[in-house]
Amino acid sequence: MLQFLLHGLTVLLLPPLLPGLIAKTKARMAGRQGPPVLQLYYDLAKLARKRAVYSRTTTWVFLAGPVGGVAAGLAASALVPFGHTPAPISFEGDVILFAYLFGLARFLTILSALDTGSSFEGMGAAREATFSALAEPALFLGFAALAKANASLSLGTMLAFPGSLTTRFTGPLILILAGWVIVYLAENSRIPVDDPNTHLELTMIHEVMVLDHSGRPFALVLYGASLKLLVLGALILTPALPRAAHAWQNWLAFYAALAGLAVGVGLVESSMARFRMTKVPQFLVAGVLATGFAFLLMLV
Amino acid sequence: MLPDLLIALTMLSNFSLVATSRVSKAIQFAVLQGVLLGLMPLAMGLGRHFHIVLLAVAAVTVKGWLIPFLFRRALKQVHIQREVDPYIGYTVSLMLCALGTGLSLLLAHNLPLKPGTEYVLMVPASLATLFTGFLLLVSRRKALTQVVGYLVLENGIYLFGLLLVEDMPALVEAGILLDLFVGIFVMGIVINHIRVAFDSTDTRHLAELKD
Amino acid sequence: MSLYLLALLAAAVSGVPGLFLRRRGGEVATGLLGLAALLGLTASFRVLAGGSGGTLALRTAALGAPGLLVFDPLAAFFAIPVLVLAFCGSLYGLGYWESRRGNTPALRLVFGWLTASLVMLVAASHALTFLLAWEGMAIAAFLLVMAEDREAETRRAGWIYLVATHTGTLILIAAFALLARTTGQYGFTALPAGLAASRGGTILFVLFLLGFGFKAGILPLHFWLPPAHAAAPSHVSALMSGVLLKMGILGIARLLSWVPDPPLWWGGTLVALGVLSGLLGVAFALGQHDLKRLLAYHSIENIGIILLGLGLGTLGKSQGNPVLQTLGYAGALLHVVNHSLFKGLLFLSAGSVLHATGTRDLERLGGLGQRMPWTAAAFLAGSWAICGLPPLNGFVSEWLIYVGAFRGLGLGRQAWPVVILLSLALIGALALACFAKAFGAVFLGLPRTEAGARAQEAPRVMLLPMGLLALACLAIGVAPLFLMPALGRVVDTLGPAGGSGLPSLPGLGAISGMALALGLLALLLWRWLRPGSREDGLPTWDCGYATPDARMQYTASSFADGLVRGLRWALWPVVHRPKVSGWFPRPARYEGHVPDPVLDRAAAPGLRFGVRGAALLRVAQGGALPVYLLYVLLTLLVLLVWMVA
Amino acid sequence: MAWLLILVPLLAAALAFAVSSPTLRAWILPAVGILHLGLLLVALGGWRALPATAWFGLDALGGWVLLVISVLFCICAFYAPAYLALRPERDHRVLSTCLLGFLGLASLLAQARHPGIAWVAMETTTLVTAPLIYFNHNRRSLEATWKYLVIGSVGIALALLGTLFIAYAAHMGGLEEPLRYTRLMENASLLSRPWLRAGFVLTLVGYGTKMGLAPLHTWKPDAYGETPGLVGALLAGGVTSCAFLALLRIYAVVAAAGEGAFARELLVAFGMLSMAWALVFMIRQTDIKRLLAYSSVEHMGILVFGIGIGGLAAKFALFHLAANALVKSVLFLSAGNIHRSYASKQLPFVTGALRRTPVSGWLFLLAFLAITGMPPFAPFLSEFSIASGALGTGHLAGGAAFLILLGSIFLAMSETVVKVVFGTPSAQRVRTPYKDAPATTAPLIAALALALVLGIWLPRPLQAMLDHASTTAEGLPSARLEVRP
Repeated sequence: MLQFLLHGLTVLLLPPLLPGLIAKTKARMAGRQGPPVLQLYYDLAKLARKRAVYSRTTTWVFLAGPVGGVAAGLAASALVPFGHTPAPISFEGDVILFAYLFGLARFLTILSALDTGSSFEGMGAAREATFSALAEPALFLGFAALAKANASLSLGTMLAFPGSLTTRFTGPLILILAGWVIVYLAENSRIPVDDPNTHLELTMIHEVMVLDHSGRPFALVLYGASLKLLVLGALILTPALPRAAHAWQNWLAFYAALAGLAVGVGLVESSMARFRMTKVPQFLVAGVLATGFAFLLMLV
Repeated sequence: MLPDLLIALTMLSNFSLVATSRVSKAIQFAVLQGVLLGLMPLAMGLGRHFHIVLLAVAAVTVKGWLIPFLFRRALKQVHIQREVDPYIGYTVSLMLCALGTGLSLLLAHNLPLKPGTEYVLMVPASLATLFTGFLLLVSRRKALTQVVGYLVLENGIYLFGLLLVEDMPALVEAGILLDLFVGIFVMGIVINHIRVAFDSTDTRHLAELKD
Repeated sequence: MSLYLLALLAAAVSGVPGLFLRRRGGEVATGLLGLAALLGLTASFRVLAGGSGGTLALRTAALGAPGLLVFDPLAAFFAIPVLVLAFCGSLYGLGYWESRRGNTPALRLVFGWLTASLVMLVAASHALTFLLAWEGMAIAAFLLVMAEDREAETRRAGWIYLVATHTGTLILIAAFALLARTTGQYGFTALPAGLAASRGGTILFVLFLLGFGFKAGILPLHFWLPPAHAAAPSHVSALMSGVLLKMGILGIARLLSWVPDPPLWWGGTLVALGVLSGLLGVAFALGQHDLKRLLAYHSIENIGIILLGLGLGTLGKSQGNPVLQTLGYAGALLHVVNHSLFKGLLFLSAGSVLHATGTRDLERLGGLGQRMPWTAAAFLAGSWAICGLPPLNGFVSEWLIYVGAFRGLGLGRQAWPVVILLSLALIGALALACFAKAFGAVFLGLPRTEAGARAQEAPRVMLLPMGLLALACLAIGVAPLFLMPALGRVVDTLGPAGGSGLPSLPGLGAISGMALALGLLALLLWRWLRPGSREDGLPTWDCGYATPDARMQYTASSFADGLVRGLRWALWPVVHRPKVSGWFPRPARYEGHVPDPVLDRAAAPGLRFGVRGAALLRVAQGGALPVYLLYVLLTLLVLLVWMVA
Repeated sequence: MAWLLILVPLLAAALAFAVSSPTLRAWILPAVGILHLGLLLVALGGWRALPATAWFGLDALGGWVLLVISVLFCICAFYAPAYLALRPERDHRVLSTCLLGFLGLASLLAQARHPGIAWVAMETTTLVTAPLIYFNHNRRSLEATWKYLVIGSVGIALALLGTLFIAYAAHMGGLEEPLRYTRLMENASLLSRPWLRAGFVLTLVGYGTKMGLAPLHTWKPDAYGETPGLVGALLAGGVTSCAFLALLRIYAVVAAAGEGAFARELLVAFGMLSMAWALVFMIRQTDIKRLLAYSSVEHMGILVFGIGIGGLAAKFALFHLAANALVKSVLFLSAGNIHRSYASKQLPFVTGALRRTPVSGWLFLLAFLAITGMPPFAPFLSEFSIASGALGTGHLAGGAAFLILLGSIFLAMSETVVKVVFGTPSAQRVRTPYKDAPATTAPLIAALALALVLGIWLPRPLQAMLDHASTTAEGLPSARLEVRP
């Protein structure tokens, strides 16, 4: 019970911290002071108080994006285990629900972007749809490989780290994680797929889709993005985490790993530049190949 | 002996039929052939059967008198003398006719006659005449010549009928006479219509309907 | 049974009064179809609840054996979408077609016939009754497609459909003849064990697959489908795409139900065809800019998904694995119903768009969301469901297939489970992109044409059926558990399996729970957003460029461009890209089409070739009498020589 | 009774020739048609054993064929008065006479128990039908008549020779006149095989020419194309049936003599060839009547194919005789109506028939669907059974080819039919006063309804008759005893 409460609190409160960490890391790497780690909390608080402005072309669909994004993200968060603390809800086949909840979030975000009738946002939406179509197979191949590894269809048991590093699963596991990191970067639209804080709309993917959002809707968008960082992060961290004796150790390990992930993303972002749009698909296909190869290793 | 001679003459007339270019000549040969075949039953010594004599008489009168009469009339009306540029030239026709005769010999060879029949030439001759008639139908342009061809084809059948005429007269006679009737009268009528409609009996005019 | 027969009768005569009534004929027809639906659904539910269906023996003249109608669970199950869609379609037709006048009574009559033959077909269990209903359905559908035969395009589409369906029927005739040869009777009955693996079994399977494949629109036999669906009146398209195609699936299902021991390669073939139809179907849909053609290609895609399920189940069956069999068949059959619901919904709402704007061209639509909110909502619900997104019904059936495939992973070194998983995932992602494109291009942004700007919301009588279908989608999506006992019975008719084990799948309950939670969360967030005082009436922020106008919007083509280019090795798009040069380039038009691979690249050229060949042979009938006589002579000679030799 | 069936139509023919009032003459046709049908039904009702020495008499086969012809004649006869009223410019004295004469001769043929008589009847049929083709009295119809007459006479002459060959075969077997079928069948084993084969080949070519089997069918498109639909229907359903019957009689003897295999090969080959040949000429066929003519060639092919397959297929080939006759009559008559209304029978002038002549248009469309095998019409039953008969008896290739040909023919035929029936009538075409009237459509509707009924339900007596007929046609021993009125 306590576990679930903690799970819920983590989901609700922790996410905005991650972008802060990433930003801080980048700033440090660039030798800057950078914004405070809690910056996103301040922003959310401010946005929650601000008035929203709506374009005259928009309909209720415009709001379905942020709402659906956050709702789906929260629902999905209940399915994913945090490290070795099991997920509140777990059943056979929850992986599929997990994946499709993010699909739902994406669908609604794209629609709300198209609702503005702005060509820029349409462009962003098109890119989102295209790239995610490539990310999906990587995700599912990873699931398939893991499911084959420990004969289970539920995230909880599926993601559990298969014991010592010396098993024959280690190789595949590394490949899967590699592929999933690519998916992670793409889904969260980080460098090298997308540059969250570029100022040229033509090069954006996710940012350009939410250009027209403001006030509370925008707050939801930002929160939803950070939530995605957390939930997908949990997805790729869990298999990598060793099992500890006590629950609190597991929690600590998880939080540490999460922070590490954020810093890692920050390092990646400050160490390399965005790919050309035409190269992004190849990057994603690399992810597909990695996970696919992992699955093949599982077969033999 | 006599029948074989008549048969030989018939074959001869076949060749001369395909070889001639004059319509009137063709008609004469056809008539000649008709008369020869008309006399055939008597030559076969079937004279004792009255109905066969009747058949012979009918054949001779129709083929020897009625048909020439009709044809002459038609010829006068359409004043044509010769078959110009037939579909198949005369030399080729001759060869084909020879081929047909050979083929009919081959076929007849595979159709054994009733033991004891002395007219072994009958079947090949009839088939050969049949093919000759067909050849005329296929190779000539003038409606008249085609009717001549039909007539010759008819003669072939008649010739074969003579094999059976003694044993099953009803079948043979009815068939042959009726067929003659059709061949001549109906076609005569239609040719007349054609002449009126196209004022020519050249079947080239009769090739409008096609796909 | 009597209820079922009454439903059949009511449907058959539904159009008749309309021929004599001057007014209200449509209402009467709809009423009768409603009655038919009521009766038929009662009968179906009774059977699905475990009651006995009963059989009816019709005396047919031929072949001695009596033709049978057997109302078993499978029939009952397939009868549901038939009746629901027929009623909704007819109701919708009141608003959609009546307004156009013209051949309305005839259309109603044939619509009734189509429904009746469909209702008969589901229960037909004798070669003759089956073919009777099958052809009745085909011809009725043909006449309905021809409803707007003034357009040459429609005539072409109708002709192509007619030819395709008749070809399928002839193949089926051959199949049934061979079946009767092996089983010794024309009634449907289980095949002897071991037959399926034999050569005869192979021929049967291939023939049936071809015959039913034409109807179901399995690639590459789908070519009649896009034009026909585009040309038909929308409520007819709904019925065709929603139910007609499924009759091909019904046929395949019946075949599988006869075979106790399908060889492994049967399932493999089904999966392969499923992958082909599913992926290419959605890929070609991405390339379309005719709304109804797009939907038609999505029907092909969904048939692919259904085939994946059937294949999975069959693989399970031939490996003696009841779990896979149950999950695969359950997923496939449930998807049959689901697809007919949301595809019907989509076609109806597409029809409203056509009705309001007079165009199906995505590039000329847009911004209808403000003018026609209800239609937009309906279309959104349909897209939501067809993309398999929770919490609507599409997700449930796909989920069942997914779970089956995941279970299949445990079966040692077999590639097909992951093939199914991957293609499902890809299909899902692409479908999502495609419907984001469709919905966005039609309903979002600004209207691109005057007609679009002046569009009126569809009348209630058209909205009502859409609402019904949308509700059905939601109900199945939120509470799938209630269906499972019935579904289990249907699955068991495809061969003994643990169909009764379906309800005990833990996931289903959880899915309902998650669905509710999702709805609740969304509601809360919505409430939280709304009160935030808002300011309206400003233009979209367009990055400094003032006043964006409609022509600057991202079009459907450009939205799909990335994917279409990525898939050009499969789609072979035809693009007219003008060269823009000079300082003041003159206006230029960019166009891109994705022609159908089979119809436009194979069938049509083949036909032209045949016609040319025939034209050459025409000389045989040249009109010259001697030549004709020569034929007689030659025939005679050939025969005589042949006889001698 | 037998004589009545023959004499009533012939006398009526004489009467029709004598009567001067056109309307009155026109109404003789339906009257005689009904009378003939009634007489026939009475004749078929009674069960008298037919004496082996009878020269005339109905057995199951002859009865079946004559029944088909009589029904067909009724349909055409009831259509005739209205049609002839539409053509006041043409005197129909000859037409009516010849129609009635044809009916009489068909009855003669159907009842003939002797190949010679059958041949005579066939020959005279040719004679009386020739003037029918010439009804329009223009150059085109004259050409058609000429071709019909020459090809037909040649064919019939060959048939005569064939009959003589068979007679000679019997002669060699020691059989003497009169060579009634009964006699021939009973002593079939005595007949000399070479002559029998040759005789069959000749009769096949001869009567095949009259039936219109490819490549002997060449007169057909011209003849059917240039006559009124009325005559076309009767030729396609009636004359062909007569020739088919005459051929079947010979086939029965051949089969009974144990040469069945030889004959069946020929029949299957002719069937395939006819269907394929017809297909070639149906593709993009712009003339609807010629289209129907080729369709008739196709269906003659189906008939002989079915007989060649034998068994179930043979039985349903005989059933197809009826199905084809009925539906073809609808096709020809409705095509005739459309022709009347558009004053043309050619694409692209004839389009949108559903709009200009709704009833005829629908009838044309439905009949087309029926003839191409849409259930529940009768042709579906026969085509389905022939196909399954072929496949069921192991003729896999034959059955497959049969179905493929049917499919391709549908493809070809439907293209033209769809163009004719749907769409909008072309504007520049002059509009004739013709309108669909009950008088010109009711007989068609009746015929189509009949085809529908036959497809769903075949009355017991008819079924029994069909069984006997098929056994007779196949020369099976059981049939030889079953000769019955």
